[in-house]
Amino acid sequence: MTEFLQALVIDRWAYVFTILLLSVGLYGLVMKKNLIKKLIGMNIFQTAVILFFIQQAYKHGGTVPIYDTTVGARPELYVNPLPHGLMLTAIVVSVATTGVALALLVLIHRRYETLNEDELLQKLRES
Amino acid sequence: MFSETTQPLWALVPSLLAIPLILATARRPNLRETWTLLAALSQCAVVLSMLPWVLEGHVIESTLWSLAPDINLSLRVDPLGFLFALVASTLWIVTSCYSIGYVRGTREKHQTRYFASFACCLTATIGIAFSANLLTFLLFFELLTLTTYPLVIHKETKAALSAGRKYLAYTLPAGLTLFGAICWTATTAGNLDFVAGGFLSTKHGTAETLQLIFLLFMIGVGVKAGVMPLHSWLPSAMAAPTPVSALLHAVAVVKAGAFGVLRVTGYVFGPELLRDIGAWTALAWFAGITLTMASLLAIRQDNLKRRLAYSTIAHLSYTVLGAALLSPWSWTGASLHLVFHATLKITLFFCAGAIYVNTHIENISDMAGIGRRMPVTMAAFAVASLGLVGFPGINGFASKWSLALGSLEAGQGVFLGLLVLSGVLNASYFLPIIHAAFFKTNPAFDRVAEASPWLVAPLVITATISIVWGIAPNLGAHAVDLAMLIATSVTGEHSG
Amino acid sequence: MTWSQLPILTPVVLLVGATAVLLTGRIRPSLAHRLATATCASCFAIAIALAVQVHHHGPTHYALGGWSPPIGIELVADTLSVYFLLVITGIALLVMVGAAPAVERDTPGRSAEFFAISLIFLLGLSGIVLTGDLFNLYVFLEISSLSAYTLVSSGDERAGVAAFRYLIVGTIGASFYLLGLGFLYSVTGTLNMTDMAMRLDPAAIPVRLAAVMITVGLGLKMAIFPMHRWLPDAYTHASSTATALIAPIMTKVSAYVLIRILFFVFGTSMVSIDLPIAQAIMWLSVAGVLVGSTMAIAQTDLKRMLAYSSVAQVAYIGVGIGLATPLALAGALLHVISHATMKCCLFLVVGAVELQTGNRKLSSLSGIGRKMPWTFAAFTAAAVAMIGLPPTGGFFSKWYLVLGGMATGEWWVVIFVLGASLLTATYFFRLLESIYTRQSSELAPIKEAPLAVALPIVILGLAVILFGLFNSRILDLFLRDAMPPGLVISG
Amino acid sequence: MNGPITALFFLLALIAAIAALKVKDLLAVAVILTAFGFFVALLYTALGAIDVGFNEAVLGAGVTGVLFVVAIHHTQRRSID
Repeated sequence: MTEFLQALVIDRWAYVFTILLLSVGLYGLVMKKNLIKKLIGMNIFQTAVILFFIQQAYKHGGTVPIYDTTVGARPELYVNPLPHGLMLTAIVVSVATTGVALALLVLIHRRYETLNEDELLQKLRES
Repeated sequence: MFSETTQPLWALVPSLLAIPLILATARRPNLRETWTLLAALSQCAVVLSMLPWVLEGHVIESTLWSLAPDINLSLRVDPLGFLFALVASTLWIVTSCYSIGYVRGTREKHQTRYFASFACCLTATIGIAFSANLLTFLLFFELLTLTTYPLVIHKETKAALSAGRKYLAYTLPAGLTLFGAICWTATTAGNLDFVAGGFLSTKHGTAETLQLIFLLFMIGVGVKAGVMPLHSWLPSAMAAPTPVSALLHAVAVVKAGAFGVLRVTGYVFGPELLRDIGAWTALAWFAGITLTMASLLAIRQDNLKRRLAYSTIAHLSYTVLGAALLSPWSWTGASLHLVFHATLKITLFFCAGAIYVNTHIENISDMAGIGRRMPVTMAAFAVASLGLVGFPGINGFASKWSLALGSLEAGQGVFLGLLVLSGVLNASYFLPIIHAAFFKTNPAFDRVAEASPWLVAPLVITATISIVWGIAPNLGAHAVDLAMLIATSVTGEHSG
Repeated sequence: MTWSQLPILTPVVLLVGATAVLLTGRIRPSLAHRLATATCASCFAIAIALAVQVHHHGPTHYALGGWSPPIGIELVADTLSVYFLLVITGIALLVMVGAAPAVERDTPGRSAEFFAISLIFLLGLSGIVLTGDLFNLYVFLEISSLSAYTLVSSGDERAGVAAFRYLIVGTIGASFYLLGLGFLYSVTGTLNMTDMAMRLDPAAIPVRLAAVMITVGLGLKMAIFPMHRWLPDAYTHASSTATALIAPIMTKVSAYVLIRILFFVFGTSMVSIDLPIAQAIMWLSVAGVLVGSTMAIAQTDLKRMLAYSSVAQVAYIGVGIGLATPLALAGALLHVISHATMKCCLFLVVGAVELQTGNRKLSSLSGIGRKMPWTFAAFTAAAVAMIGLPPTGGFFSKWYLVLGGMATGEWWVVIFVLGASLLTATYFFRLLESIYTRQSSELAPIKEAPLAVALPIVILGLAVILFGLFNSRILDLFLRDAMPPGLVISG
Repeated sequence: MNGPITALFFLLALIAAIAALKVKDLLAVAVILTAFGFFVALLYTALGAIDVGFNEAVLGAGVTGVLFVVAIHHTQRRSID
């Protein structure tokens, strides 16, 4: 486990950033009271996951996965394009989720006139 | 279609078929009751038709389909199952007549639900009797629990509802315990088919494990059999209408429990294993204490049905005791008591119901002098009580005698003492009722007469059967032959 | 067309159906419901055809767009997926048949949209069970989840809040899944399930991290204790049709994914021996069974009571997965079909009661059993199955679970599972007692639900009993072949 | 991974993320979120995923930002945290 962590911090410092980004997202999700803020936390969380995939695809010295005559057909010199394709879909999914969530928030606000979780719970208990 | 192997199946059909018919003809009471009677008669006929085969020693087995890997839903007619099915189906006929008189006499509500549930219960009871393995047994056992519940709460009064809750509070955990025990058996033995003499042996686990499984089994079936301290649902359940108490709480449900005890001791564990692990002594003592305590408690009851309920608890323990003693005669006695107690106790309940319909009296202290106005009813009552006391000439004597012989055979004289004591106690709680009924007068009863023939005929019939079997126990159903067949197959020795 | 193209047909039919429903809804709203029902019916027929095909010829593979795996995405119909597909489409069909009046009442003027989203929801679910690609599975998971959030929000005034909470939890779950998938991809370089199963090194740390993350993610979607908090609100406040559609199948499909990934991708030995994942699932599920049942007793709203009992019942499936023995897993899979039928039946009854009385408080149900005899006969059968009494499906799933628990010597699990039946019995018998005995004068004008509403309920009530009596047919036809490699049901 | 440019984008994205959660004016938050999306898009490009970068710039930064602005317009602008 320690070796793994060492490798993570020294060789792959970018992953640490991603983990930080994940934590920021999670913090927003759990700690924020405003529902829009929660949603933003969720968005950051999702972005971090997507980022994680993109990092995996990256290779040192690899080039953009578009056929380049100077490089030729040598796969090891290109960045792996498959995760890119996947993440295109993941981004669409994440935007769709955000859209639905925002629609729900508008619905909630129309009914309860608040987006603060505590106030909302209070109103739910009263009704 | 009608061959030996399909016969046990056909035995289930009449009562099962009666359920939709009863529900469909809810608006036409006469037609509805016809279905009940027809079903009862044909069910009894189908069961009886198997008598010759059973007497020849055939074990009829019919497998329907697979319930789980290696376990089938299958029916099997052996002497013990046959005896129980015969009692239940025969007494259903008389109870049906009686029910018709009773529910009309008291103008009960929801009569359709009543008759439909009754048919359900009978199906479950016959199923229990003919189960070939523990899983099939459990299936019908739980079905019986479920279908009895609407009958217990039938009156929908507060008392009835709380009795229903109490009933479930006892029987559902018991069912789960039984479920656990059966699962454990399946895990250790890999087999659940009943075998005369038992299929478990010491190689299936340590003595402690087997004792624990046995304990779980006994809790599972013992609740329905009313073994103390698991009995207290039974007196409460007397809130049900009297025919329900009569058939279900004197015959079907509680006997299903006692029958379960016989099945588990004789066909799952077997005498040899029970002696090896020493579990029989515990069971015998539980039964011995129950039959004494219940008789003592019965004396204190003023409500007639509750007194009968405690008497039932005591008499079921006769059967349990007989099963626990593991000797040929004790098994003969246990099987016989399963039958003979049924005719006697049902008579008593019928009498209690007839009195209630006519006078709305439930307490014994109010019944002084009723014998002069309802002589036939009370005469039947007297016959049945004397039978339960163990008076020679009435069938209860035969079973008690065998049990007494059995306890001597097992070398357990102390249980003979308990049996005698219980007989005395029986006398002390029954005879005062008869005495007061015939030798006291009460002007309040001046305008009371015998109940309607629908009510009187059944109780006369069951009382007569009791006397006839008292004189010739083997007549008709070959009860003694069957009981001896059972005892021989289980213990491996001949009795008498 | 050839038989090998059957797997793609279900998603395609659902997609076409959803579009058609949306379009016809604009022109003739009354046609939308019929079209949706027809779509579900044809999907059920396809599922049956697929089941027959798989039974006779083994797993059917279909490479999407002609790209063969492991590079392309592949649809795989094996016995396990066909089993779940049958449950999904069968339940969907029965819910659809009687849905029109309730949907028109709950979402007036927008029933076409409701049906279209329902079909998309089913598209997502059938995609999940059919795909052989782990990322594709994520996409379908999100499609079904997104439409589920929308369906939930179509309920009463609190539905929006419930749906939002569900959305947040569901998205976190899906993200955890995706994260775990990222780890797996980084070490194996493939997303195809079979391919990945062969390349996995159970000892590698990223693989272990992935296993934990995926389990947590799916646990959230499946509402395993303590990740169950979103479920009661979502089920209670969604419209009755939405609940009847989501409750029986959504959590089951999450269970499917869990089974598929834990046992087929990671392998039995890894999740039960190398890592205590199975044990963790088992104990959390035992806690879930107890908590769900206890909370259900405390409820005064019928729908909320059933929602909490869903938490408990799904946990039974979790127990079976956690025990990881052949019989226990068979019990879990059997519980999938039996719980789907009984919960669907119960929630449809709630819908029918709401339709007829406009109320669903437990206290207002007194005596309703006599007014709606057929509906409540089915309700009784389903309730008995929930308690786990024979001869219903619920009994036999418990039977296999307990046998599986005893075989591994998990005595406490056995005791808790059996004990929880008593808790279930407490709230269901209390309910049955008041339904059938007490008289309420308010109910005087109440009548039996219309045929289209009552018929599916009665069919489900019967199915609950038949699945119990003939459970060994289900076992022989599906479950034996559906077992993961290394787990064999003896006998 | 390939040096300071990526690290800079990472840092910017992280700061934007924290700011998006800390700022109380939600309309400002929407703007910051768009910026966050933009930084992430640049990051993707730096990591060799040009297509994903485009996608994120349009959808993640653009559409999401617009959605948030519309939603905030329909609800409320202030947040207590």
